[in-house]
Amino acid sequence: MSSILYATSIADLAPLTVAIPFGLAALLASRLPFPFTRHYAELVAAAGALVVAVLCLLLLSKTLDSDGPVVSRIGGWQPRDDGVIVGINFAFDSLGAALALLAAVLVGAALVFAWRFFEAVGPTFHALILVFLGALTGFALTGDLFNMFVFFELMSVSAYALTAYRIERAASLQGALTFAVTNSVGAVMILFGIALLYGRTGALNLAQVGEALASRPSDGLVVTAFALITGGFLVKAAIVPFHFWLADAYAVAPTPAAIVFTGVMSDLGIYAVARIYLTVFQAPLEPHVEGLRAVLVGFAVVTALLGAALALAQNHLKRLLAFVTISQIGLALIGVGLLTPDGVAGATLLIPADGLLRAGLFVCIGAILHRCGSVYQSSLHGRGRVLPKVFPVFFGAAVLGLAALPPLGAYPGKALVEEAAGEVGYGWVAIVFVVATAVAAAALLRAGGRVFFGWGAPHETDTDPREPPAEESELTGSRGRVPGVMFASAAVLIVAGLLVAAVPGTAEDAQRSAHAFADREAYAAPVLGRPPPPAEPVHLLHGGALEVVLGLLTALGSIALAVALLRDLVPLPRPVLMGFERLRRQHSGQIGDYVAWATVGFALLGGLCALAT
Amino acid sequence: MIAVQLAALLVVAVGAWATVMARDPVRQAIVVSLYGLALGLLFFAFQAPDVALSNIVIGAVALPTMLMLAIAKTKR
Amino acid sequence: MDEQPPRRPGELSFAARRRLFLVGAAGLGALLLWGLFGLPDYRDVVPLYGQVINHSAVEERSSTAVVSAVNFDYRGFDTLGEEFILFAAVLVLALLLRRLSEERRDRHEWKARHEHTTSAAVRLTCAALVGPTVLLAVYITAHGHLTPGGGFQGGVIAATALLLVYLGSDYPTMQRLRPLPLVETAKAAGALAFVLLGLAGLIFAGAFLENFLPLGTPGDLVAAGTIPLLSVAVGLEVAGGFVLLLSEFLDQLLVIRRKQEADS
Amino acid sequence: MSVLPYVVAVWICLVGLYGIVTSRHLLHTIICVSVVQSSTYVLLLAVGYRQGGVAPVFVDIPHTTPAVDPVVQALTLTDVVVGGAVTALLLAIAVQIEKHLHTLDPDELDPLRD
Repeated sequence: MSSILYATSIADLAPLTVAIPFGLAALLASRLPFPFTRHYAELVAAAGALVVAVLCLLLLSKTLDSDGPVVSRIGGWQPRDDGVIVGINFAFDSLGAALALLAAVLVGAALVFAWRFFEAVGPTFHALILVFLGALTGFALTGDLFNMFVFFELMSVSAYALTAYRIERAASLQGALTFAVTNSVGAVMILFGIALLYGRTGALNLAQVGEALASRPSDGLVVTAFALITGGFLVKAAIVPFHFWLADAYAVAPTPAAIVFTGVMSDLGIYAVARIYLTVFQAPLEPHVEGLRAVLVGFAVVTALLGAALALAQNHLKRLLAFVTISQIGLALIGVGLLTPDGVAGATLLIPADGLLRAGLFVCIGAILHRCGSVYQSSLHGRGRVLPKVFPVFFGAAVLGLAALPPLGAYPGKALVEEAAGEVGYGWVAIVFVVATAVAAAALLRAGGRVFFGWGAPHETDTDPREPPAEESELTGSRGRVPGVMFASAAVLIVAGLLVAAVPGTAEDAQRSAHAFADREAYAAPVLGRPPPPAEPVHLLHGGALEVVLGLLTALGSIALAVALLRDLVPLPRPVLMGFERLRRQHSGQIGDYVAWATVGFALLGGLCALAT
Repeated sequence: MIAVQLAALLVVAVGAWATVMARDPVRQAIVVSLYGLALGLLFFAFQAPDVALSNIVIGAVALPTMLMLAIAKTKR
Repeated sequence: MDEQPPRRPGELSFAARRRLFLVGAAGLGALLLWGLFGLPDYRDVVPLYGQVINHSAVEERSSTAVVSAVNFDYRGFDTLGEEFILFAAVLVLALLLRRLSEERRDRHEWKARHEHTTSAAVRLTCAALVGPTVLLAVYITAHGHLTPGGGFQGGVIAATALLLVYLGSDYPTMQRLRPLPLVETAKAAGALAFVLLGLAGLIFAGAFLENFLPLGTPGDLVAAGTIPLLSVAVGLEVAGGFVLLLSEFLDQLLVIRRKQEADS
Repeated sequence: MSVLPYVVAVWICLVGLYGIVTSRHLLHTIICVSVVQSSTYVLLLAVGYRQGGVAPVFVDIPHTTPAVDPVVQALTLTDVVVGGAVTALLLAIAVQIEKHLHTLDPDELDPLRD
């Protein structure tokens, strides 16, 4: 019996990253006669996010110091002598801890933004976002297959709830409904995959399942389980053709919720794909890795390009940013889909940088909505001039960061993924990166130019003929100025996003972490109570001149493209435009359409995986 | 026992189909309640009394009730 | 009927959507069956995890109902997550409930009227069943570690007692029996109790959700360490949660019915 | 015969999906979602079933008696409650949508309409 006071390891405290937000949420919702007026609720929630962030930081430093994952055995259940795990473990390395930290930081930023959030409806919003935080950290840290599913569902349910939070708006409710139905279908597929793995291996612990699968070659069951679980997580990550729900939901979610959605929730889907493949399926599927790489990178490339192209066609600013999110998650999936440690390292750098910058852009749009009462480019033309001059600067910096201007923002991650791709003969994905990033950034720059400076022709609504409805600001109080909390959250998010991957040493840490992350046996040993295998030396990549050139090319290309678009210098032949319009129309908001496409997606993913093995 | 399981499986398979095909929500509320009951019986046959009990209280009672009330509220 | 035109040019028509789905479903079905046929014959052997638990749960946890031991001890953390799924869902429903306050104001006029919508026989039966139902709920919750059942089932059964009250009496009576703020507090208290029991495990035994109480003898009512306590916490949360779920729907229904009567 | 439960689970899942895809009423859609979810209950319990096994409740029997898998039952139990909560939430959202738009026909809902 050891007590918390002389606990040997910070690892024992890891479940607190879930328990503390949950406990505070229950307290906030209890309606007990505490003085839970708005400010108390806000303080309690902010304190919760802060404590979780500090805990995650401690856990992260712990993982960086130790070889192999940090294991926290919930319920105190130690592995049996025969290697059977009867309890649930948290087992995470620095990537998981970093994502949990990112979640806590983004929730903190969302709470700062929400400091003067629209009409206080009691402490419900704060309780919900705390539950959401607990779900995100739990999902990032857990080492158990079914527990992953539970936190996936919790993450989803609290996200539907947050999306539907503005129940006075029908669009919010519809977005929440499509979100919920599509993601529930994804969750069912994950559960089918889990049932298959459990039937085969008699285990739910990731390390133990991986160990059991390693003993025999892959067969139909293994391939199907891989396709179902991966597909389920790709629904959350919104990879084409599972992506339809995302634009509907992110466009209507309240800004503080959208910050967290775009910053970390989508990325967790990609993280889960990496975790599951590397820990569970790596051994049996290793002989077929080239085929699977082709499948995953194929899905990712289509997503990256389609998302970027559709971003160009959006009038609604939040929808635009939603499609940029889809495109960039596709890029992150390219890194993970290479199924090499270096590819994962690149994605690791890409995910927080892009996530923080997109979150910062959502704050900027929140500020525009607050001051101008609209999020439609067509009706905002030049009206963004009333905003303080620092907002165009924020906006431009964030977009250039997304456009991978060396050495900032997404650049280190992009360079690393390109280099990792070159190592396995996928050097051509660099072109995809340049095109997708430049197009997405150009869409954002064009929007910024129109809104903040009134550039380009006004009243251009041909891309989205629907009549823009009037929008209410999400904030109470005067609309005459932008509240300080918006400056603060935008500045923090964008500066953090620009610098997070660029800090010297981060790229090396990411590579070392990714190599540890990808080593199945090094992960399994501490979980199953065995001595760790000797660590293999990591050959570090340092990026070359080519990546810098490509980075500059992307950033300049996006500016050039934005200018050309604003001046109508991009002539597209009519059939292309027609086809494009047809594609855009598929995002109809019809749940049946979305589920039909998701079904096709699962069949396609499974069929291609079957062909590849 | 095997015969009971077989029968329950077939009833459940038909029940799922009937639930989906009941396009009128009021009729669907009744069918889904029966479907929940059939699932509960199947779970008893699978030696899972805990699950059977919760599926009957949730799937066969609480859910159809909420559906009926939702229908009543949305009928004009 | 099936050949409706798409509502905007370029979108899938009903028939096209169905064709798309059928193609996908054929592939998905084949995939699922391909995977499932790789499972070992389900009649032969229980998966390893289940075997180990079945062999050791009674001795290790003094709980004769092994499923409860899994839910509240071995895999108690899953249950924590599941509790908060319900918690989040009900929070939103409470939000919806409060938004209707303006509609609720009408109720003052008819609050005092006790009117019956069901026949006397039904009312009598339902009223007579309320007591046994609540008793059953308490029994099932308290015996979670002994026999099938536990906090989930007991909680939902307790909540359905509310339906019986509604059918067996009238709305004002139900309202009196169901002070919503108190129900919300009970629900949150259940969720909080689960977290606090987990923290107590961390403090007194060294790991979150670890058992820190004496285990007692298998088969006794007071046994199995924290399992019955967690079961009661879950029961409280589930009961509160489902009462709120049902209330939300019932309230709006009654508001609408009153309006219709007022109109006619 | 021994694969029948699996086939039934797949059948339930696909039938439910078909219902969602062809649905013309949101309440119907939501019940179809709960049907899809119920396919996992059948699958999980079938995976943990053992011929001749008793329920994992050792009240009057020694705990060495062959019993079916308790773990899948615990998982299914969790799943049932999760499914119930999600369905209730979806029903409430649908009711609110009807309040705003006076329709529950998915074809008449537009993601950007207010």
